[in-house]
Amino acid sequence: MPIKSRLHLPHVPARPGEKPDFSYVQISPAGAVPRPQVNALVKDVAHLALEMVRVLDDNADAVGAWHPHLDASELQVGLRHMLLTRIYDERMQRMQRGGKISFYIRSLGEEAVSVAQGMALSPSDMLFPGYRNQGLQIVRGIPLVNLMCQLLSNTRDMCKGRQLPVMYHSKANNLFSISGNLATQFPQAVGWAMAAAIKGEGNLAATWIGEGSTAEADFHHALLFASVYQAPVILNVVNNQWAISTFQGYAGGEQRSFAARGPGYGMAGIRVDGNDFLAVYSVTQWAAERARTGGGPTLIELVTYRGAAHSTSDDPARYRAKDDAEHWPLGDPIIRLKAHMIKIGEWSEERHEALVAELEAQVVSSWKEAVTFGTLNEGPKLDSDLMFEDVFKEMPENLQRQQALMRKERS
Amino acid sequence: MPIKSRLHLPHVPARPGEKPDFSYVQISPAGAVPRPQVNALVKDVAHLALEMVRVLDDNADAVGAWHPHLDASELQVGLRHMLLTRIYDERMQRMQRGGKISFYIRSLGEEAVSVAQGMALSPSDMLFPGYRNQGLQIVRGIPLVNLMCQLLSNTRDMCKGRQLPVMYHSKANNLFSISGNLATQFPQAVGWAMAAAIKGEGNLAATWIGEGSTAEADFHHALLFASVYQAPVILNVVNNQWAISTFQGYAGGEQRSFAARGPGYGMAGIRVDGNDFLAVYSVTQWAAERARTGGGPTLIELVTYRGAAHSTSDDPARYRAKDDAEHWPLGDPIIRLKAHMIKIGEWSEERHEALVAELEAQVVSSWKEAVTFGTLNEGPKLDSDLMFEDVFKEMPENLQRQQALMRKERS
Amino acid sequence: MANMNMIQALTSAMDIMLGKDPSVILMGEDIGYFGGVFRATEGLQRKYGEHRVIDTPIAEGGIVAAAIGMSINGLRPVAEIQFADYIYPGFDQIVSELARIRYRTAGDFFAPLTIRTPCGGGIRGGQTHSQSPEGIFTHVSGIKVVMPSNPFDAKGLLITCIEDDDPVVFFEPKRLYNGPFDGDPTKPAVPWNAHPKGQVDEGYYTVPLGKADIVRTGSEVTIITYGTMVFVAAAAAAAMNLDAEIIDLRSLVPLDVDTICTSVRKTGRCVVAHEATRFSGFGAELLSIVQEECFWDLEAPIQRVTGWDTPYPHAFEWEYFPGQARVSMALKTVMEPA
Amino acid sequence: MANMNMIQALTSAMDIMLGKDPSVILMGEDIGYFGGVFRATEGLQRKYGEHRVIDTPIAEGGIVAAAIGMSINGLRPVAEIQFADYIYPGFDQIVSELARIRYRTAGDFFAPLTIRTPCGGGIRGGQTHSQSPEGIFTHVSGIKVVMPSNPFDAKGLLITCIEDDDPVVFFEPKRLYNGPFDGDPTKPAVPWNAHPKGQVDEGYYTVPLGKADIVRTGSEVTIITYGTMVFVAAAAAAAMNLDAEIIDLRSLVPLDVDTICTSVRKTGRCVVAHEATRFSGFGAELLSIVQEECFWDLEAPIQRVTGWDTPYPHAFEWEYFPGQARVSMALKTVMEPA
Ligand SMILES: Cc1ncc(C[n+]2csc(CCOP(=O)(O)OP(=O)(O)O)c2C)c(N)n1
Ligand SMILES: Cc1ncc(C[n+]2csc(CCOP(=O)(O)OP(=O)(O)O)c2C)c(N)n1
Ligand SMILES: [Mg+2]
Ligand SMILES: [Mg+2]
Repeated sequence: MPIKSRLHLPHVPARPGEKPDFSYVQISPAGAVPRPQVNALVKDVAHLALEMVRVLDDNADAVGAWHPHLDASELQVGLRHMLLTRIYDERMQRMQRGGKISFYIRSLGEEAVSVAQGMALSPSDMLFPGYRNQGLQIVRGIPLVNLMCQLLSNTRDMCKGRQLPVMYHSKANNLFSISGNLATQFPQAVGWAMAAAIKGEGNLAATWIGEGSTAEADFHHALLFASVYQAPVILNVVNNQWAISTFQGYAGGEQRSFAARGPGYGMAGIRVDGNDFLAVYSVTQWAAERARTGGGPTLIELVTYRGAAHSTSDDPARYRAKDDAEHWPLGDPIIRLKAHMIKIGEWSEERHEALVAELEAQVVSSWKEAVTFGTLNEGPKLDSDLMFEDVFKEMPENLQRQQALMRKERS
Repeated sequence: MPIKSRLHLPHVPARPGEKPDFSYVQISPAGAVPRPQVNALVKDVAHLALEMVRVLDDNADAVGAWHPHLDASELQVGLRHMLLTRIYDERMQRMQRGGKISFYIRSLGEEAVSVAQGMALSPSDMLFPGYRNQGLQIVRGIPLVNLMCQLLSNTRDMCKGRQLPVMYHSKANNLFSISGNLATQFPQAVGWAMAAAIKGEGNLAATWIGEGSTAEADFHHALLFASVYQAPVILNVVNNQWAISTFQGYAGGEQRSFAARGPGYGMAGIRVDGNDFLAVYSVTQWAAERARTGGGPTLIELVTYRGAAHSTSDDPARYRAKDDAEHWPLGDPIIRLKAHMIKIGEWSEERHEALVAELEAQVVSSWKEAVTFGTLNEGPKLDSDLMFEDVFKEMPENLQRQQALMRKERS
Repeated sequence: MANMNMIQALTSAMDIMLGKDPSVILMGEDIGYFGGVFRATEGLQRKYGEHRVIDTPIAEGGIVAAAIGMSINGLRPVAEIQFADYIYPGFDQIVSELARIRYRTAGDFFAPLTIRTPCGGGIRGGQTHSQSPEGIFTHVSGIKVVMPSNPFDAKGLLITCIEDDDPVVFFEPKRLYNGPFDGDPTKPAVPWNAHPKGQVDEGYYTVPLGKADIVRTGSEVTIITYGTMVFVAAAAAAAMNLDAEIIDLRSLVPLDVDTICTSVRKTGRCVVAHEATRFSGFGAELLSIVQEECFWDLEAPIQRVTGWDTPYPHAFEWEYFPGQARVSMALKTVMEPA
Repeated sequence: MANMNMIQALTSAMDIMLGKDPSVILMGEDIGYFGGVFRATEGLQRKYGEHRVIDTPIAEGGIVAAAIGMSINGLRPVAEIQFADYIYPGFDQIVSELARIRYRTAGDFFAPLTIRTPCGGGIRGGQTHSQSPEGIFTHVSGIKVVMPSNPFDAKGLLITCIEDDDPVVFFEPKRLYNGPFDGDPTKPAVPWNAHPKGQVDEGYYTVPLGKADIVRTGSEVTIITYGTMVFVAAAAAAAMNLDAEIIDLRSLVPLDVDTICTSVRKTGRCVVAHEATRFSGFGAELLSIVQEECFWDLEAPIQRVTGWDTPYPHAFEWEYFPGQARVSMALKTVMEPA
């Protein structure tokens, strides 16, 4: 039955066997986008949602009004965090392949997002991360051993074995729990920010979501509540082009930028080169200052590329051009920052190599320590009695009875 | 406990006892907004979402590029439909006060929305109305008796007694069932339009929602799916300033127009004077042509004012300035169209009076007929066995058993 | 002590908690300036300001989500969902988030949020203003579920819920707002001031969760019920001159299994009654527990009295509602000698 | 006849219906080009085009709503929700709309939509990839609820559902996709090709809704179950040398009460087993019906075997899962002489 369908379907530029094609990515030259005052009116910053804020140019120079002029020490911390994130990712991926952990999600190529944004915020700001924001955990100084114990669901797992790997949290470090359900954290962050405002406190909330997840209702709830109450919140859309096998056009990215949703809801929207550490830092700083001074929420779209598979359960060769990543026009965030630091004389290949070696050793030794607390299949094990705790603050009678039953069943 | 909250709350211009204040309503002069080609790019029609399309000016002249140049006969039909809607509303409201029906919702002051839009669409277009779009039922020629029988939940009720009053539908006239749950029809209309496109058919879908209801997730789903698949659908936001007691600022109207959500999602958005019959007709015609020629969806914001209480269960004197309605700057849609028709010599006070009398008689006689099929408390009654039908296509065994039980219980 | 109807009792609970604890805030559609479509928050915005009694957009999902965020930032929000029929847009945030935050963070984060929502029929609301979806929430581990049947309990339970560190969905049988109701819509309405449970302490007091109320002690049959059906069941049993023990559960999660089982062991017969749809309703869980715990004491099969397995139709409200006739039929059946 | 695992059987059902009826379309997250995260739609977009096998945004609520709109415009959409754990964002459209459209329009409109979704645990998915929420949907009047336990039934039932004019939520126990599973994760996996129900007709055939399958006839006890637990229950009964009658419900709504009651009347003993959480789970309804209909035939209290009343924890998957030990305990209890 030949159907003459007139339904429009978003164009997917390159499927397996096709040539990578990133002509659809609209890129502004570095330094080209003006930087408005942080208290500018939404209507006067509309251009930020359609252009692309960039600081690092092709010559590894930092240019334009958005240049954040960070100290060399800050740049070095940023580079270190991004490298650690990447090395941690690679190692954990291998541990999953080796059967030590059940599941893992890498952030390859997107490290600048979490690291630069995490650094631009203050430690008392509350973060509501997604599952691909391990850089935030690293910036906030969570020991790798803690993260690894979560991956291992072992006796030191902060989640007591209840969550899938990568679903970290840290109350002490203001990192909210990651959810397996997409997008739910987005309006929760807004609520948190509303509470901060109600209490008259100066902290803000920041939250991250994948571009694919912006399709969920919670994205809308977040934008709406943030706009209505002018909540001190930064809403970040990490547009890494893919949502598992689904191209960003299927989330609405074909007709307009994700940043443009911001002005649609009456808030500032900024589109930024997500692989440009300096640009990401700078727009985040702008949004934070705006929020802190009563200017309300900002929606930031971070344009980047998911360099790896969606997760260890995925194989992207089934749905996108094999060498897609290599053609990504915005490059690699680590290489770009490194080149800039070398150019300004604050870094060298030697120091870089030494740092890589140091971080690799740190990851290896952390892993060695983490597994002493147990792995999925070996070593010390969490007490299964824990399964019945924390459903409620106090264990109700029916759960006590079920706990007893389980003990009987296992004896 | 003195709380120094920094939470922003939308400004509500006039509460009871305060002076009506409509300075927040941004109004463009009649004729001022240019009319782009129906196939213009979204980015080139962005201005339509922020200005206000108006045709009828203060002198009752029709001016500018959006003037639809309707035949006198069409104007007369429009006036008749609007008047009938209003007279029907008034009468049904009185019937509710008299205890004949349990509930009613009027559309006072918003008649141009349903009537002009209904007329600008073709009968094979599928409509997904809200509860305040009785004008669509009238334009589509549903006999008043049918509508009244629904209000009465009587033996001729098209819903067989299952729905609250005003939740009409007509399969034959392409009017989808009205839901008690806000906003649900919005993405359903998009799905309908997607199906039309898949089948290669030329019909479009149109749907209506209150500005307050745009806060629901389904509003977002509708815009997103419409944009991604460029569905042939017209999404209408009836901004009548109030959602029960809640001012439109609480739905996000303070920071930006509702029409602006359209471009945010990559579709055309048009803000129109909702009390200007000609302007409403014209933008709807534009959007319909756009959709039919493959230009995708349009979001139309119809700026109007809820002239009456939210429903017969409501008393607006509790939350808004008493004489608010009288100060509404966009006037009354019936009076404005009437004045224009008189000015162009196609109408007169005499004809108007005669028409009002005719329509009043029609409503009265329809009511007389409707009640012969039963009212809430008197006359023929629907068989309560019907309660168990249409849960499924065929009645399953447990419902058969329950039906038998109910018969026993009532005997 | 003062005469209060259920609305006034609920308002009093919120008033007291707003006064006592600066972290308590109220939010919901039309609850602020207007005082709520059922007037439950009447006067509270005037008294506590619009930053603590907050009007919201019409987005139940957003309300629940924002309230969760507030609750993990140290507030104790009380969110109103205008009708229980409209709670479903917030269902994902309730089930996937609210119920799970304590569990998935091993107690590091928790969300002390109370969701109030009017439920049940009997006010000509049709299928979208009459639902009783409590059973669904009882299946979701991590949520407490409460439904009072009178002003006294309503106030004490609501205060307990607001102070509770776990999330609660608090159902208010709207037909009982203004007076007890025995299921006969043709009788003149009875106000709460004629009823002992309409006598409400004006100050702070609590009613515990997980503790059922034995409304009437009796020896012949146990009627387990809650919400609207408490008075209907009592009236039906009285009309039949049955010495029924009537248990008003008040809280469904946690459930007072002891009180239930002690009673059924004594009477040997049991009827479970609720207004919600029968199939997979909360009655099924009650029946199951009684069967499991009291099987050898049962002298007859347990009977369920419920709404039918259809939506709540506007025209057939009283044919749908499980009134005295339906309760009587079940009581007759359960009393039949073996 | 061909060997098929459950995924292949489902793909075959959709393939046949796409070929047979131009109004059938598929939609869901990652189901098109990629063929679905569980590969259930593998190859179908290539075969039928991207206008009939449609990738969607990640918005379960939007998917259900759009599918409803399509279904009232003459299509028969089959929508995939990637995991049952993610069906809740679509809950409002399912409960308030999909389930009600036929009823509220007196049959003038109806929505022949099938929602497929993988459910259940046993694949280390943790609390957000393991849920069995079927019980919740059985409480919603107007929705059919189906859960097959093997390839043969899966295909026949799915075809029936697609052709059905009522909406269906079709749960697929993902642990059974590749083979039957007796509850012991330490044993090597068994593929479907060794099982008679892995023999699947390649053409069109249907399996009726509302008709349970007696997997094994027996005289000592009736085990009522569905989904994953069919094989676990069978293994446990076999290990105990019990002559159990095992009923695989296949469809929960409509429910085959006759087959259930005939069996319990014969055996006098009954165990109900499902993977979902116990409290207010579908087991409660099954237990209630058996108690109501077969009370005088029961020689022991009916027992429920279920998941615990907690979320499904990643580290304690097998302590949570109701395996053979839990079934055996219940069988022992139910077989105790009075
Ligand atoms: C509510 C919900 N629906 C579906 C899924 C399954 N799922 C997990 S990740 C994913 C893709 C998300 O893509 P995106 O938001 O772009 O984030 P990215 O993975 O690219 O970082 C999907 C569909 C889920 N976890 N939750
Ligand atoms: C999901 C849902 N939430 C809440 C309600 C209760 N309610 C009915 S009408 C209404 C106000 C809607 O306002 P708006 O969308 O502006 O439409 P208007 O009444 O002004 O035409 C509310 C809150 C509902 N019917 N459905
Ligand atoms: Mg992505
Ligand atoms: Mg309105």
